[in-house]
Amino acid sequence: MRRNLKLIVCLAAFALAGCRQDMHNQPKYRPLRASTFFADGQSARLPVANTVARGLLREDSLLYEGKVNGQLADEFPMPVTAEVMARGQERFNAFCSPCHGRTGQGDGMVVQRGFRAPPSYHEERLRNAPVGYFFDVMTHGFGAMQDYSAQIPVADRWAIAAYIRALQYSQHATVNDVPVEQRAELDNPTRAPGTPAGEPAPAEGR
Amino acid sequence: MAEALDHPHDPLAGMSTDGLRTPAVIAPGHDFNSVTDKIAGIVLTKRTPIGWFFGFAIAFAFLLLLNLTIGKLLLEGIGIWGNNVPVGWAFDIINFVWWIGIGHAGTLISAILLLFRQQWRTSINRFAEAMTLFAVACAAMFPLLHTGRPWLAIYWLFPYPNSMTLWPQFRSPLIWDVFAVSTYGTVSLLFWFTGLVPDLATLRDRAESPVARKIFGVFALGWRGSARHWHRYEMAYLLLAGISTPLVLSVHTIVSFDFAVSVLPGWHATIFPPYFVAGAIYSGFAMVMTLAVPLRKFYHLEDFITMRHIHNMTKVMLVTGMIVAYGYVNEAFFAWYSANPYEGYMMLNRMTGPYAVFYWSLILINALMIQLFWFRRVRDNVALLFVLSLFVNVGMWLERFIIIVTSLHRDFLPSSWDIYTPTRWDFAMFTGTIGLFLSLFFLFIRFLPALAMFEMRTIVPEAKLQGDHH
Amino acid sequence: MAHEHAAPTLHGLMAEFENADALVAATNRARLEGYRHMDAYSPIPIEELTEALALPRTRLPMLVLLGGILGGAGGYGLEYWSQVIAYPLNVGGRPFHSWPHFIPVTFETTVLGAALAAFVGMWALNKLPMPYHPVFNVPAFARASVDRFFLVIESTDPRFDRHATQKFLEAQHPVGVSEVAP
Amino acid sequence: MPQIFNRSANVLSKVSIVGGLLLVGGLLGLVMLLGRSSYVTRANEFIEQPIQFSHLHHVGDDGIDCRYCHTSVETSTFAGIPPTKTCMNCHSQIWANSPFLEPVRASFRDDKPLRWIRVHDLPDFVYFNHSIHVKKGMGCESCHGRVDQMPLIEQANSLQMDWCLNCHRNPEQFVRPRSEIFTMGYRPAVSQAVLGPQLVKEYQIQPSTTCSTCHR
Repeated sequence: MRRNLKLIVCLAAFALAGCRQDMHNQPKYRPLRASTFFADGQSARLPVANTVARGLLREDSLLYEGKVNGQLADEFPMPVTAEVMARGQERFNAFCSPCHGRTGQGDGMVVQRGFRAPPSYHEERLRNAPVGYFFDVMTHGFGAMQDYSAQIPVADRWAIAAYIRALQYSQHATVNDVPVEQRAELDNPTRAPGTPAGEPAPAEGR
Repeated sequence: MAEALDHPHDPLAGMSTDGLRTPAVIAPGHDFNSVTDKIAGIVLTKRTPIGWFFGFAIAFAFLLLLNLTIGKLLLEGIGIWGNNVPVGWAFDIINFVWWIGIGHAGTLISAILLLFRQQWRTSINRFAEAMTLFAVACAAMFPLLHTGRPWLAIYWLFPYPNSMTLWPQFRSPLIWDVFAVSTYGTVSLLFWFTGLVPDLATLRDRAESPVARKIFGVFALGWRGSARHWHRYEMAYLLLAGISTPLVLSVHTIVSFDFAVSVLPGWHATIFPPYFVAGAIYSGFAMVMTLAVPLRKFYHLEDFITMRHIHNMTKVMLVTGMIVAYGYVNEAFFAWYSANPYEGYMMLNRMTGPYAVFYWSLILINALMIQLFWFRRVRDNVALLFVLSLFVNVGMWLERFIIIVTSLHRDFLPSSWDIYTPTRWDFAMFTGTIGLFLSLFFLFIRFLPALAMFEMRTIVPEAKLQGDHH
Repeated sequence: MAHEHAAPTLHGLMAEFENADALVAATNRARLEGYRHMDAYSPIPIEELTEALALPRTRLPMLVLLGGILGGAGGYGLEYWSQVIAYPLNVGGRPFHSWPHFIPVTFETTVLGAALAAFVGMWALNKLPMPYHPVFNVPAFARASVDRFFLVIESTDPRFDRHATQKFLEAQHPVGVSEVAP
Repeated sequence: MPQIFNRSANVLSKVSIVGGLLLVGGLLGLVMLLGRSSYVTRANEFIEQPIQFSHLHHVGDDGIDCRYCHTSVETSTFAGIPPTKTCMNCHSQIWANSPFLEPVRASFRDDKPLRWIRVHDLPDFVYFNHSIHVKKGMGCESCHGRVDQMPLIEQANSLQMDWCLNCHRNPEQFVRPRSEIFTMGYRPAVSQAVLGPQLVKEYQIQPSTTCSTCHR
């Protein structure tokens, strides 16, 4: 029996030798692979403090901070096109709707699970807030809301801001917001509802 | 076989009549019983000769060295060998080609000489075939082990539906090699076993120990010497010989393609296939001689392995050796005639470079030394022939070394030139396979009839039919 | 086989001869006598027995041809299928169906197929392995693989008659005649 | 000479030859099956993580989009494992005192990353890029399975080469509209046989099967 055991152990050692995966796990860094070299164990390194990569000085205060002359801006740094609106909708649904809900009422799934309810976009204060305000909240957080600067790139934040505006219009628009020459279409719509318009959004576009 | 019966007028058949000049293929005075007694006695004796144990112990020690080397190789990888850029192929392919070449003599003797109705094949074919099998086993170790982890390399060696849906690259000569060598090994084994069956039946019927009788009985397949069986058996044996003949020529041809198909000075030559095949037969006969001389001396088989066999083997070595020498001349001639500077440099480097001493050694052995075989006095001196055959083995090994190393170590780019130095593990692996070869051979001569008994019976006078039954 | 019905008490009668000449002569005479179910046993192949026993031509060469064709077609088919259909890979701009490269392997598989057919076919046609056979019941038969020659006339032969056949065999100058138990 | 073998040895010998061949063939077949089994591929196997994160809960119950956490999946080779801060976006308030989530809070407090164990671990000699697959209409589900139904994440497919090739050779069987990439439990509106070839044409899907596509 003992001899058998020895034999089995030897065979198992051979079988395991066959499982060595040198080529599968090569001594190189892939994203998020741990490092034994650096003290903090991270293979991906942060740039030295206060260094700025070429072209990334972020001088455009409207684009990067949502401010013009230190005041929250009420304009977009880019033309608001149908693609931007579609992108904004998609990103809003991915990143904002868990709390704010798909309609912006502030009743998302996470809120239903117990997160503090955010204000509805459709209340007076937020309808009158400049778009730069929404950008600023996404970038820096507000109240219980953490900042999303790491999760959402700058351009997408502006697209979401544009979509938030559209959400607000969806609940509070008047006939006066529609350009005169398109008002006739309201009574006999030629497009299916929900299809984005082929033109810039009426109010905030530049 | 039954040539003696088929062709009573065959000048080579049966007893020699011209006495001194041409020794007989079997000494006079033997009959069925004496032949069977002598050969079966080696296997069935209860007393194993002490010399056998001595030889086997040495061979087995080298076999253990091989095991050690393989263990080390599998644990650490082929970095323990001396192969490195630019000599990426070294001992592994040198030894592979050397062993495969040696293996060629067995099939040549058993198949081609059978087709040519050469009766002198009868007493050397069995152990020459065994030698082939063992040499192929040794040869196969090198390409398998040079992959480092052979069990992971199966998918490019053999076609099977694997989890990568990958198939071997059939445009590569290395895959041709896999098919050639595995087919060669398989067919040689079938041929050898087929020849063994009637002899195993004899051993079954003569063995005294019940265990031996059972074991021989299992492998004898219940052979009972029925005329109906012999009828098909003879046909199968002849067909296998006919099939093996082109096979044996194809194997070393394909091995030579490993080199000839590449575009490297010293390798890319049309002379390679015939040159390699001749070299294989040459080295194979040298190895048969190396084995036959001590075998006949130790077991007193001079009656069966006669001077006729020794002479004929020497003559085959002389002829094939001269073809090889022609190959050397041819390589040098084309290096000059092609006016290709790389070819020219390759030849110059062989003759005067760092490995020149090996080059001139092999020329000395394979081109000049074999000229001694012209002399009858040399051919009669068995001890000398044994030594010369050892030299031929060395010479053919050096030939492969020169072909492989001198062509690789001077790359097209002088910046990558280097000198190849084998490591101790290279030598351990090489001598280890010699240990494996000899261990298997010792076991073979102890436990199986080293000479084909039923074929030996066909050449004694008793086998001749007297009456005309037609 | 007839064995099933009759449950014979005898496989046949075996005559032992000292040399091949006697065996061939006896076999020839047995055939002329009209015996058909018989077999000769010898330690060496004897070509004359083929005629004496009126053995038909063996089908083995046909099998070997078939094996070779199957092997070759299989080898080439495998190469074509794997290199052209299953996983076509561009290697140095060669065509997928680069047939000259496929020849060596095709040749080897042809040889392998033919050799396997010869090997397997020969043993199968001979109905071997058959470790048990009635002839082994006769003690003297141990020399059939060394130096003695045997002729067995089997009891299934229509002309087989225990006494007449024994008389016939004894007339052929054998060393001895014995019964073969089934 | 007495018989060495019993009469039954005749049948036995033939049976053992056939049986031996079948046995060897069967064993080889078993080894090949073993090579594709989840024992080797590690498919459908739970892996112990520092936190037993449930995709079933976050994706299935809460409906959180894949990209909320795996933010770089559309733009990079790597889909991205979220930093602890992403967890804290919600768990600063939800389950904020749960002992179960203490490792997350500790990680956030001490600025020490959580050490997740890789589940979909391709060999290092394979190059794989998430962004091109997302761009060309490959749904997450096609490779990762119904993540919304996995309490603990597991490898849903073998990730062996023949599995990769199966799609690279027949992308039309797996492609879906770009709007449905992150949908779990996607069913094509029209038959895949019609939609697939259309999308392959529209998205200009030309998957290569040359070696260097993946082994670069």
